[in-house]
Amino acid sequence: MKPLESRNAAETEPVLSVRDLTVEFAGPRGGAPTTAVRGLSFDLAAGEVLGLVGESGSGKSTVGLALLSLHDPRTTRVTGSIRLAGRELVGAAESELRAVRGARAALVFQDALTSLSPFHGVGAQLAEAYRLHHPRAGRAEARRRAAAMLDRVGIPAARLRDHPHQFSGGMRQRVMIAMALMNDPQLLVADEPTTALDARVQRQVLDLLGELQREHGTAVLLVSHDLGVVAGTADRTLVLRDGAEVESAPTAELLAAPRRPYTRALVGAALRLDSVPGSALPTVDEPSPARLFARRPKAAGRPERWLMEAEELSVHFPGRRRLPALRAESVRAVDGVGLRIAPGETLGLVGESGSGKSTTSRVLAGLQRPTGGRLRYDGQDATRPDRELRRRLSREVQLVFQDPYASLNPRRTVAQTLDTPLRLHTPLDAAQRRERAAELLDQVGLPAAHLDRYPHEFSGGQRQRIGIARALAPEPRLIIADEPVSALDVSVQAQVLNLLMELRERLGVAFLFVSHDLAVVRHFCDRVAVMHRGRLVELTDREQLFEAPHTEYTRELLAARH
Amino acid sequence: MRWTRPSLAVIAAALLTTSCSAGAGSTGHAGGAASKDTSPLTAALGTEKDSAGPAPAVPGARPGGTVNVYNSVEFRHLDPQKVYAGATYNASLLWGRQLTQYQVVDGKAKLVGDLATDTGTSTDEGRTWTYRLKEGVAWEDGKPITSEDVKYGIERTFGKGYEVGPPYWPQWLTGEPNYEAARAKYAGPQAGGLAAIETPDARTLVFHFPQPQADVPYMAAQSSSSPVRRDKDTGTEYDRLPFATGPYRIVEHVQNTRMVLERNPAWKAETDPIRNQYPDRFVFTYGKEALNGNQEILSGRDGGANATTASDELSPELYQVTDTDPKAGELVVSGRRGAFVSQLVINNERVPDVEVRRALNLAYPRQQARQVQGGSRTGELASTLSSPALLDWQKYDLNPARPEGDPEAAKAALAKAKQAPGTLSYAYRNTPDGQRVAQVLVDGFGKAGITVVPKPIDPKAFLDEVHRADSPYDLFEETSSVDWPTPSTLIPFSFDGRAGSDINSARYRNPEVDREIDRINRIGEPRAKAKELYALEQTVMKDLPVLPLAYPTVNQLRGSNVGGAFIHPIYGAVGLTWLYLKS
Amino acid sequence: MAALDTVAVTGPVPGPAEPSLLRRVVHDRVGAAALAVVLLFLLLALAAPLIAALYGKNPVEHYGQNTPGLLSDGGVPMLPNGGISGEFWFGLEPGLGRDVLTQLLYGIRTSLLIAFAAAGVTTALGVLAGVAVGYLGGIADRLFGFLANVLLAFPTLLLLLAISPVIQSRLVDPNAAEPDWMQFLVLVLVFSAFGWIPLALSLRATVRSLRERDFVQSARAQGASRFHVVVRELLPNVRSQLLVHATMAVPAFVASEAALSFLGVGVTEPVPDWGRMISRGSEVFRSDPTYLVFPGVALLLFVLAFNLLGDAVRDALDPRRAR
Amino acid sequence: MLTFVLRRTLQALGVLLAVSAAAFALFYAAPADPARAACGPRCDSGQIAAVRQSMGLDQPLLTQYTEYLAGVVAGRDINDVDGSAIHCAAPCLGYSYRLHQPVAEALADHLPVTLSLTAGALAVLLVLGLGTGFVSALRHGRRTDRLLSGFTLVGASVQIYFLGYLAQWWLVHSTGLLPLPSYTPPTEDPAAWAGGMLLPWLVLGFVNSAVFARLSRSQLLETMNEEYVRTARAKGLGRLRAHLKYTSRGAAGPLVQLLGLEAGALLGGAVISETVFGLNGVGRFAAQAVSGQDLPAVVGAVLLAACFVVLFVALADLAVAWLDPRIRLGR
Repeated sequence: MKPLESRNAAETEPVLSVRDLTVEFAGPRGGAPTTAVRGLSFDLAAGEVLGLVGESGSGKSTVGLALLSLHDPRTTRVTGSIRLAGRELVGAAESELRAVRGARAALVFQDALTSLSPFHGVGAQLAEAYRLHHPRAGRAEARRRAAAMLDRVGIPAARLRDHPHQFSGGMRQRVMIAMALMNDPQLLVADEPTTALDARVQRQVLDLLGELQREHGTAVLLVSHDLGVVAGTADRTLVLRDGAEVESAPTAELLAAPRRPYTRALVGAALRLDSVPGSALPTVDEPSPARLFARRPKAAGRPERWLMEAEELSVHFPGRRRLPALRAESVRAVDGVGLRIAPGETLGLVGESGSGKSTTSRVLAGLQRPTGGRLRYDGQDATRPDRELRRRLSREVQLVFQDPYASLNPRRTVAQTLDTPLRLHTPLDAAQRRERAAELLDQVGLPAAHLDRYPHEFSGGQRQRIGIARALAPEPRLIIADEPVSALDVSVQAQVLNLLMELRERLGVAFLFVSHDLAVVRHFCDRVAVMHRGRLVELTDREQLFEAPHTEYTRELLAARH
Repeated sequence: MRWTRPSLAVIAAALLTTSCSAGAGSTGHAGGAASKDTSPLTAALGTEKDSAGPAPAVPGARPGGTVNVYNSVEFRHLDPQKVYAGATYNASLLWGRQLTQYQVVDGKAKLVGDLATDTGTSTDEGRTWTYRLKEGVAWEDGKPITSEDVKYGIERTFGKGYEVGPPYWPQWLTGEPNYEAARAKYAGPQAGGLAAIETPDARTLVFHFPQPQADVPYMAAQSSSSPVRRDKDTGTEYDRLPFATGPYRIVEHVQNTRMVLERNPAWKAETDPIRNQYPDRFVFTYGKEALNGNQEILSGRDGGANATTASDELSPELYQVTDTDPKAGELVVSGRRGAFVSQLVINNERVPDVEVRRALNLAYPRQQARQVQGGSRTGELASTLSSPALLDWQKYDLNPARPEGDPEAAKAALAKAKQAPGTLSYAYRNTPDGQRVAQVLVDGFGKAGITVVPKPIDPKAFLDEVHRADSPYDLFEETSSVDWPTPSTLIPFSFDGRAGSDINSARYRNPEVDREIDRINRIGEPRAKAKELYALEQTVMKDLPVLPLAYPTVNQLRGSNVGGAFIHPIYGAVGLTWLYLKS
Repeated sequence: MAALDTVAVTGPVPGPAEPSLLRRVVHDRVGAAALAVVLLFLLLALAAPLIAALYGKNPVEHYGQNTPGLLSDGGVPMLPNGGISGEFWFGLEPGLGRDVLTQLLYGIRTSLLIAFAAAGVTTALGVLAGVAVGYLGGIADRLFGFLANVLLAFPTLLLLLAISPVIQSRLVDPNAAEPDWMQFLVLVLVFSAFGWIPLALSLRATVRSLRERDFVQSARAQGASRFHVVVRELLPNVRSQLLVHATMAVPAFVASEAALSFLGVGVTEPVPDWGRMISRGSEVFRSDPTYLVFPGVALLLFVLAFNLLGDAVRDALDPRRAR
Repeated sequence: MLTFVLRRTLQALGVLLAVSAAAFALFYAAPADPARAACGPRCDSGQIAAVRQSMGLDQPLLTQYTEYLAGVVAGRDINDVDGSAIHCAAPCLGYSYRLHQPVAEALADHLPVTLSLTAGALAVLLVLGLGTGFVSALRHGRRTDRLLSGFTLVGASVQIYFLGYLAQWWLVHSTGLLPLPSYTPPTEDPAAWAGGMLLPWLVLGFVNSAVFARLSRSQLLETMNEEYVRTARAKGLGRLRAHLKYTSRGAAGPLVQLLGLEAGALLGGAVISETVFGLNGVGRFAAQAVSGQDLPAVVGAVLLAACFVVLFVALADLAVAWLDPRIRLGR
């Protein structure tokens, strides 16, 4: 939106003014209390949009909830002052707060699917929001209002009776927004409103939010981990770390000239489509690296021998069983996909959720049997690999997973985890294996001392490093990485990417890099394949794709990424 | 004679298992009979005068009202020719009449003519018996009862499906010792009339027996001597709804649930020397837990005050209540369980040495065994095979032993044995009571150095198990009774060396005794025969084939509003035809 | 990013390292108390002969019958309150007149022996079935599901009631005395026949979800054998579940054993048994509940303590319940 | 939804079939000769043979079973011990030689007792369980919660055959506050019916409510943290109202399922409860059938109980499905 308006807004006295807000949670079993937010202060003028940016655990969501004091009073202590339109909310009576919630201040949560009651029709839920604050309004009127509101967010009023699960993700988020704006509040707290959505939808929802906000002149507190999102939407941005403010400035300024190193790292780490591919990314400890990882000269045309080839690959899942007799027709997760990976090259596989990119990677990793098509590894047919080849594949093709928490066995120490592949694929004896494990940890930048720790003692980033170490253990030729960084905070993401690039440089491993994030793919990959609805829509060199995309779909994708 | 089928003894024992564990109520307030040492049975058979109605009035009785009869289990049979159990005999007096029946006046029973004018007259040493039916005896539809009806009834006992009844008529009338053989000679009414019974006119019956029969008058009192009218014989259905001749008729009967009796207008008091007709209705309720039924009677709640039980006894759970609370105590009706005797049976094949049996007798902790079952209220300790309820019974004790057992004496006796037994297996019904008694025996015999191995057996399978010819058990308890109050069905059945182990459960073999039996069976005069049998009993007891435990006592409850309740001295249950409601 | 926090809370239960479990349990006041009571019962069971010796009674002798004046002619204790006296602290058993205290003590042994054995067997079976089926999935899984449904549909108690005598008669030859261990064996057998299903079901569910976890996938992708996957990757993650189940199973079996004995198909005389004591008590309680109360309360305490302990263990093992 | 219902029904039928087969095999393969048992102690070999024939025991087990099933569907004719023929109308669960009555009839006679017992107990269970569960969830962690939790834990640990008798002793025998447990058909006298059943209802309800209370507590606690509940509160809904409208709805599923199981269990546990309260329902009937080696009756009872378990579980599943629009309306 235009800075102009925001200036006008700034002159009027603030809708919301927060003064050294502090939130403490009582520890479980009477343990030491943890402070989620310390001494936070900010103002929010009518019609202004404030971006609240921070990484996981920075306490940004806590702020959102605290504003409507939705925390369990018995386990939470809120001090400081929150004034909404001149009314003090901290320590206000429950009845008073009830009058505020949903009327003067409304919330939009991250995941609309879990935030809307699955048991009630959306119409009813909207209407309720209205009637709660308009006691005199009859059912009919409430329904009319709900219909109107739905219509406004672009959902046909006919769907009033439908239940949340019958809507698409984007639609649901629209419903959430509609519900929040039911009683056109002065303050709207949007907590990660678009994180769960695909890039394109994300854009649409943000735009909608923008429009409505302008119409109603609502002040918006936009909580997000994604600078990208904030950049396009917020007038001012406040960076939060460990519950305390790091820096706060008009968004444009902040992005252009971040003052604090942390902010700088954050800004730098947040990849855009204009980064220099293969360059080391700034991290908190090293805010401005000047290193460029060497890439092997691109083999012109086809290499002497492809490492992995997939032809006409297809995976069809049988439809959900109904009665013993009849079945729904099968779901085509992957449909006639053809891929090739040359030794040492990095192929990016891009697509939105449900595009079949993960399934494809699982097939290549040998975790999923293709229902059709052929697979060749290093010249041999790997569609139905014999024992010999299977052993070889299981050594030379390794996996890195998305969720660092699920990919490590919580009951096994790092040493044990790393030991498995070594025992399976190397002749080393126990002592040597342990030695090797230590080396591997060192390679991924973890002290060997951590060998005997359990996964839950590590942070997300560290776990991902361990996962990578495990993949490196049998000295593979191809690593299939399925969204390896998308579950990580931006700063951590940068570190892990750096690590991967470094390893690639050192070991010359080939990568199949699956991701939904174009920026990351552009930065990391040599060639890119785009998937949509189980089909391969485009497969070209990086430059080609980003400078001159062939297909409409690809263009949309790019557009969505500002 | 050799009998191939069990006597009432066995059934009686079976009944005991279905009714709950042996009763209570100390001899203190036991109604007369239990404490006396002489028979409650008047020796003399009733004359024609005694046999004339009406029955001696019950003092204080008034007509009217409905008496409730609770019972946990339904009677197994109502068809008179299938009935073969004391409690059912007792209840069936309400709707059924027989040739003869027992007239009871203050605890004393006398056999008199019921349908018949007297208890029967015999000629040619008891080979021929003649009965005349009274004037005016009628079916519930008013039609007179004819000698044909009686004959038809007795003929039915030969028929298929009537094995469940007593075997005597067929055996006696054909002179076949074997029931199957008897049926082979005559297969029941379908096969035409039975020659052995003549009906010269509508009121006269003449029985012709190949051998002399002394006990015909008593047999004539059994349910299977009831008349059945051919045109009313509905076969299986008759087992549910018999056609009434007694003071009441069955107007409703739902199996295992309830049965309603109403006054039978066709019944004339002046023809009946035994039964009364005070209440308007009897309502039998089945399937109510014995304990609950009893508690209702005690509390007097919902109909309890007007209620009694058919055969359910005072539940042991309530002994304390009736002992401590005098008002409850009054409601206990006690008396001897007919002619039953309970005994510890020894398998004489497995324990042949009489010295060992003697040792067992001396060590037998009778008193403790009785104590865990409720003490003296459950019966008085016995020393004879025959019950005091029998005709001309006299007390005797050939093997005196201390009631609490005398280990030392037992050890001494054991020393005399050829070789002391290793271990003896004791089979018992696997019920809480049974388990406790078993513990008592293990303990008591153990003190005398006799190891007893208790073997729990499923109650239902018990009799089969212990009666099997190849039954592996040495000891077991059995409560049994003769079929009618003379000794005729005691020794000649249960101690006949030629009888099967299902009857002679002690496996007692003594040729001399067998010879005696054959001789005595030829005697045609009841009392003479009885005298001889008692003598024979003592010969048997010298060998101690079984160890008498007790003459059991029945304890039942009657509602506070129920009058005239006493335990029938012959059938061992509250006599229903004497009941009335006080208000 | 919010996703992470939530993962941290609801993801695979990280669970503490085993050694600290005991400390965690004791840390909770109730848990400590429960543990104490359970241990006390165990101690009593072990020391039963010793205590009996010191107290000078045994559970089988018929004191009431052999010493006149203790029981009435009808077998009821002469003294009030079930004949409690300086001589017999908990009174006498009506009828046989055995000492109640020692019967209770030895009763613990009976209950525990059977309960522990049954718990052991069922747990073993449950693990085998549950993990195997859960991991294999497919047709085996279908079959198992059906089997479980069928077995669960059976009225267990009624069935136990019906078949335990049958089994008894099958195993015991009529001439020999039935050894006590035989009865125990029979009971353990019948309990095991059904007890393993719930565990198997829950394990199956857990394993099913674990099977799809990335760490199992990666193990498979690295060519690890099924054995390795099951033993190294899966089993460690269901350990806590097992522990909880086992602790909860013991009181359950104690109760069912007592129930069977109460119905008269459990342990027979003269082996002391709480269930049978209660059923005896139920015959006399109308006038004097003493003999009913002692075994009843003992059983209640026992089961209660075990249940509390079970809860404590569960809480200690499950961070999500540690509210 | 429809396909779901159909599938569920087929499943239930399958289970029942298997149960009947298992029960049949189990009992008819038992060592004690059913014919002898049925015939009673006084039967000679001839009669036993006859009974064995009329019981069809001379035929292979499979044939017997198929005939049995046929009887269930269409009814059949059976000979009694004394050879008299009885028609056993469908659903014929065999003929009890102990009672001389078709098993189905006998069961039907006893069923009302068990049903009233179960129904009443369930009602108590529901009120008590939900009540305590909801309160302790709301007051979670406070003294009330701890108190109630302790209360329910005792309920979970106490045995019906102890509490039942204790209650009788106290409420009936020593104080006389309540009448003796007894069954009067409600059609005859509703007051007496309720009066006689009151004690069993209370005791049974309390004992079985424990599990229910515990589950409802934990369920509610879990659902309370659901985001849609938070949303509801963010709308301005009061805490209590939010929980009543949204939390309870979310927690319902598993509770309904448990309720189904409990109902089944209550019927299965009738053996004990009816013994304790001296009520002559199906449970007692079954127990007596067992001790009387009345195999047809035992099998009948087992089948009936199984039927109820399966039925209730199935009903619960359907209810859950119906309660949850995600299943009702399909994805």
